[in-house]
Amino acid sequence: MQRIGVFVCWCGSNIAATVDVVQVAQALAKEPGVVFATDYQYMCSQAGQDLIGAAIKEHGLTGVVICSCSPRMHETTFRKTCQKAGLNPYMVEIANIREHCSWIHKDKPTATEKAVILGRAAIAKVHLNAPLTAGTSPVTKRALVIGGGIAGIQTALDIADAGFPVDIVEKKPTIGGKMTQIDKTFPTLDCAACILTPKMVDVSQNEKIDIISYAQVEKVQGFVGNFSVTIRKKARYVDESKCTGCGLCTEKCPQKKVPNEFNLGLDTRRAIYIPFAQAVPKVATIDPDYCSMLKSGKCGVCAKVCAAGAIDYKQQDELITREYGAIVVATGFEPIGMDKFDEFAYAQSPDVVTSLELERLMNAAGPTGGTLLRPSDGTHPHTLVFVQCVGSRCDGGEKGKPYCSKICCMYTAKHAMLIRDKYPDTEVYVFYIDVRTPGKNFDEFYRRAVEEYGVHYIKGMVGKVTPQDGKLKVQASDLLGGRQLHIDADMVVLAAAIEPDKSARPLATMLTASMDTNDFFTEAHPKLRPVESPTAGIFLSGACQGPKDIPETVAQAGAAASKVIGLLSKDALTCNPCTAQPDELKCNGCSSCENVCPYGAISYIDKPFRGPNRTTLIRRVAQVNPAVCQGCGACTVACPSGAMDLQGFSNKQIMAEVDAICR
Amino acid sequence: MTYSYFPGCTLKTRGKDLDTWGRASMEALGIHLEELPQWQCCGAVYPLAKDEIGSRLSAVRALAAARDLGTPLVTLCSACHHVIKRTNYDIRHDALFRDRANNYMAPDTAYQGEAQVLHYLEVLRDHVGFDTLAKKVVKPLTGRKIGAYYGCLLLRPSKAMAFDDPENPTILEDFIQAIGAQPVFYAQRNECCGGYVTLEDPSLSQARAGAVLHNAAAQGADTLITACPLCLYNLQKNGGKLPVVYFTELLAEALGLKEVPV
Amino acid sequence: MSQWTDTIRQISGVDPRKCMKCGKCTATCPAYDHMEYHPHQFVDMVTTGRVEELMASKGIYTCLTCFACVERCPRSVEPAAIIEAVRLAVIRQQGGNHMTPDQIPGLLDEELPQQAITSALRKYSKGG
Amino acid sequence: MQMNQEFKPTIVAFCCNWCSYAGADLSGTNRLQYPANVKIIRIPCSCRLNPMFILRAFQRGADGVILCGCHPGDCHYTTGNYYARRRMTLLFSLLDYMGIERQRTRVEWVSAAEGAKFAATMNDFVDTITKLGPNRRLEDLRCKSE
Amino acid sequence: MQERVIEKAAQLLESGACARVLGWKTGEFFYDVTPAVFTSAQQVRQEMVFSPFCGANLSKYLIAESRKEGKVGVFLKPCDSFSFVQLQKEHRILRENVYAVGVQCQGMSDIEALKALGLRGITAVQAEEDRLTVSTLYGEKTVALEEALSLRCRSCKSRALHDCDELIGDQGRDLDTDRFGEVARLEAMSPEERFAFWRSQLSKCIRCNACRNVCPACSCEKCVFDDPNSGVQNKAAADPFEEDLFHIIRAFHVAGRCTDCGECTRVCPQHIPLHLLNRKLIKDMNALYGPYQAGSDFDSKPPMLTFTQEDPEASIITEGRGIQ
Repeated sequence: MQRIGVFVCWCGSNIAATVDVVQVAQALAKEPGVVFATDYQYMCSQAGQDLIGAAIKEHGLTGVVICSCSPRMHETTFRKTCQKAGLNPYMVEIANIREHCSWIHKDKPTATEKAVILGRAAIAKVHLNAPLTAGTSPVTKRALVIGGGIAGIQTALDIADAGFPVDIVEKKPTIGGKMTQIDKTFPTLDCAACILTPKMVDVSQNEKIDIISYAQVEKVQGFVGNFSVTIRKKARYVDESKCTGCGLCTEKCPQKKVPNEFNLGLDTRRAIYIPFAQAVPKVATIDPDYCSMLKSGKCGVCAKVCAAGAIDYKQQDELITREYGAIVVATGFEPIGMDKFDEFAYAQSPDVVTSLELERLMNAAGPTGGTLLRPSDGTHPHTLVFVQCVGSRCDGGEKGKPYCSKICCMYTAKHAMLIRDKYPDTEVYVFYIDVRTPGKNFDEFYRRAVEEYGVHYIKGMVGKVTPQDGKLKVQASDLLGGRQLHIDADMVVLAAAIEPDKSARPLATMLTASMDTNDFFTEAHPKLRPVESPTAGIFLSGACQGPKDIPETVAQAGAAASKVIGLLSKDALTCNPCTAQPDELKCNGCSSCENVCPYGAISYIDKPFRGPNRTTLIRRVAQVNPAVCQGCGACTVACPSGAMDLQGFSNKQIMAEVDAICR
Repeated sequence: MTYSYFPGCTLKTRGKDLDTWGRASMEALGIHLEELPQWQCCGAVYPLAKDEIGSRLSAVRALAAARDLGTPLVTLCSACHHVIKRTNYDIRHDALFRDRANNYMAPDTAYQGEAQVLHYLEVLRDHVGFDTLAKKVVKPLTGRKIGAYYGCLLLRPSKAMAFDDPENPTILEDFIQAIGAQPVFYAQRNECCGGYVTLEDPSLSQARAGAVLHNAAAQGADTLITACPLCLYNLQKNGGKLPVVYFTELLAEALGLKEVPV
Repeated sequence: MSQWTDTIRQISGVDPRKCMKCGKCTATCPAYDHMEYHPHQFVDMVTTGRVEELMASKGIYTCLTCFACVERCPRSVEPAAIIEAVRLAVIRQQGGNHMTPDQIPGLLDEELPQQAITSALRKYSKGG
Repeated sequence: MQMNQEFKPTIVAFCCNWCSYAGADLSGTNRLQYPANVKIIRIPCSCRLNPMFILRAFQRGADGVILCGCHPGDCHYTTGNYYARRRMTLLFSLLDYMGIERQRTRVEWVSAAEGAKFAATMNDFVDTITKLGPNRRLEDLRCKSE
Repeated sequence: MQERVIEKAAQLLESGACARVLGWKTGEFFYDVTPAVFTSAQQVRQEMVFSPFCGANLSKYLIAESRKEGKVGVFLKPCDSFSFVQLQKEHRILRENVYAVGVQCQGMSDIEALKALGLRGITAVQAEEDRLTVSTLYGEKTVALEEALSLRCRSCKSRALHDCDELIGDQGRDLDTDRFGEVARLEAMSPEERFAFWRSQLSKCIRCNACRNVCPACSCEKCVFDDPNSGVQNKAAADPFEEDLFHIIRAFHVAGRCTDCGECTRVCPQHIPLHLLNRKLIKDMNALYGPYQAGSDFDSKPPMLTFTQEDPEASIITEGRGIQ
């Protein structure tokens, strides 16, 4: 039998005005197990806390019930009070007689009666409380960043800055991501490469950062502080340690007709290639789909010209397994395919391009050396039509995405402005549904495009593009002008919606991190925990969580890094002791609990049990990892045999409360 | 191989060329099109009103008849195909319409959308195969540059029609290649010809057909083909030099069934 | 809100509130020059209750029902179904037929396919 | 009428810690009244609610049981309320199938910001149960206090 | 069929392929057939039967038998094979220790069904394809199996064997019988009528636990009704609440796992139509969360262990209407 002390708080007049606190204390004193009951003006004050501490010692209390304000307010306070007095902090229960009683009732006898019942329920629960000790688990002081775009780069740099080692896994042969393909950035018009490439160099020179490029995550095990990750480093058929990046092989390779993905297929590269001049690591890679040596064993030119002897046609994929304390997802985005929108004639004319393709056509390192030329005939375009929201804000059918891609309004204003600036003889039309410019200096930027640069912004949409006689006949609506427009354009630029990278979905499965229906990673709390996944130890950086521009991405990358640093600077993690616990004797091993656990906290082992007649039975039983379990209790109800119970909110405790209330 | 066949009114009168050469070609390809007994006019246009039941019933009857015969129902005219395929789609997806249609008709066995509706071109593509067709061609139309004119009814709405990519279809172009000619792609091939409004307002179809023909000619077509009598009418009436014929006529030509006009 | 708004919504089975006013329907409409109200205005005016003005317009008879607006609408609003519903709201009224069989012979030419006549009668009159 | 006024139903409200319990707190902070018949039991998440607890409450004399949790999509544990929703839907259907008054059980999503909704929900639920009268079909006569 | 089944069982033991075989043997009366473990071919030939009374679902016994030394052979009817798959899905049966022989089935009879046909003094029943030859004290009668089917076989869901190593007879197909008609009839009643119906039925319950003990889904290591810590432990029903409680909890515990094998109703000595509780939940889950058949495959997620964001709210359940 517990020895329970009951402490009824007046909360000045907040409680005492409508609840007869003395009567409550007297009534509860008669409950079984209660050896001490009192009331006091302010239990949470120092004097009140001292009173509790003294009573615990004097009466040898094993359980404490405090009738006061909401546990959301002072549960932690009173737990500490009891701990100081030598009582396990989880032997405290709070009866909420303020928010749930005195403040909502006017009639004193009614409120007093209810306060007594709430006190009884708390007493009934405390009878079944057991001392709980928060366990700890060690933290591996190394972080993994998945994705080497600007988000991953910034996160890695910030974590490394704080002194923790970081690995970046990048699926492409070089880090840098989408930002390497962008020409200029809004709203300042500074060159993307100029601000990105120094950061890429920083990454490569930082001793704390290890770049694992041309690689992907294959398997993730473990939990917060203790992840074990297997990474497949694909064979690039070039020894990274020997290659000097001189690029001679990329000039001598006879296979010249490989679509160059860095320029989005607008030009070609060789079968052995370095994606671009500032690539990090600056190492050649052989494309096995096109290399004739790898395909038919004939050629070997690159090996002959390589002075460093770095070419290795026999190279195999390599599996690397490492331990990490935290994982940051920075898998970024891709523009959606345009194949469902051929009313814009994307498949029919090379002069209809996506905005990212336009970036390449305007970039000095792009296929046209920075001069804007039509892909079809290499002539200078005089009339350009931009179409906004291609595939964004669709109603969720097979075509397009339901969300706003967020960045298109701004980059289109940028494109329009740059073109008008460089080629004043061009006419630029932008067809928009809404122009969305929430951001510092964003609307001013858009207004400049209209007012200073004379870009024609037309509210309406393009309905059909007809390539004819070397022109693109654009049929569109001008809603404010009340007319249907027919423009003979030289180029049409489509602001394609963006979607999460295709690698995100399988990765989320490996990480047991949740995703929304659009495959964006979900945050632990949309407002208060925006850079954490609900799965402990998994953090989100950049567009994998939702469409973002560069400054937002960098800000989120820094925030994710600071969360990682906070985690890695701990030597051990204190676990929430209110976790699920299976009773192995009752467990069927049926996996019901595992199915509903949002955290992957449950695993199974085969364990020997004593069977009848001195035999041994091997049974599959559930194990809960207390470092991962967050204590929601989903498993306890899913379990058919009631083997799974939740500490601090056990079946018996809740039923005792029910009994006390319904008595 | 035998399929049920719904010819429709126009194919029995003004659109005989579409029908005659279509059937003859299929026979040559080893497929017999068995005309549904006692078919009635499909209604020509698909009623967009959710509460119109009666005007969709003749299509439901044709579908139920095909279901009873156990063979897919083949159509050739774009308008009939549109009406019958969409009716079938609605029977399958709109429970209220399904119940009400069955209540009206009170058939022995309620029609639940069991029949399969195929356009003639779908039979060529999915059942015969364009590769097989190419092998059976005896007089390839080598050197001809042919533009496919799809119009509206075969493609849209794509959800119900499920015929081809509504914005970038290829079935007719593949057909053109199979009969040995060179397909000419042009963007206006899936834009409207002016449709039935030509009856009241010929200027509209003049403008529309003009845009289609101009675009096709500009992209280098020497002939246009279509599967719709009304499209053929509008394009021919408002056309200039560019000949417009039914695709089945060229098919019959390539199979050596039809004399090539000099 | 006019009582007609509900009628149009019932007949068409379309929810015009899904429209995000992008104007793609109007951009793609081949009959634009022959209508005084355009597809996006049909959607908007049905939402705001201005159905009578639409009912009085000639454009309801020039919609080609080509489904370009239906296919290309990013929000699955189906403007063509709304236009047809407005036309039906007119035609279903007493004496509302826009075309009667006795008008047909005057419009015929030799080549005109049956399909066109049936279509027009179906579109322009009740019980056609 | 007289009877009903005298009948003071016993109502158990299970509230998830993160949204609905906080919503109930807010309703208190804003001094929004609801009858004292409602007694709240705090659970970590709506998915912790075992159907057995509801049956237990009826057995011990409760006249109505309501579960409050975070709105779908807002669960602190991301998915708990989705499981709760399925479990409660099925339990309510089964109880209804056995002839237990459908109105005696309810699920309501109340966020931490919806103090007013919490109070309004409780007022409505108490009102419903009061009109319905005492629970007779799922009571355990042995548990009735003397 | 009888000969082929027995011969197969004997052969499994003779060849040493199996150490034990799970089958059926006759109890006190010829129609009182019970599950049995055979360890020798001789025993099989003497005792094993396969008759129209072999309704018992053997899959549950595999939980224990598959964990013993050596391989166990088992005979499964189509409906049993659903339970076999479901139990594997729940990791309860060690598949590698089981040799499963599927037995095609035309439906099982039971003595009640024969009595209902007016047959008295039955001494033996012989099955021949779709006919039963019934020997009675008053002579021999032939009845169509169709007419003498047990209650649950009248609404058989499938003749397809879902997992077996070999099959005696032909593979069957899913059947389109009206499984939910009786549930719908109850749904159409008023709440008062439903309450009265279930009270009249459940008040017959003597808490013998036969339904639980036979149920393949009720195979927990420790049943909550036997667990003093569960809060629902009880031996005998002392109050109407307890009868209801037992059956509500049981139905809920097997929701999404019940394969609708009908064993509960078959064994109930009080003839309570317990399957109507489980079928109600199956019907609801199908309507609310999409068609699902427990034990029909190894991969699908049981409806109670998954969700969609678009699931209907609990308020979809309206009084006395069921789910539309």
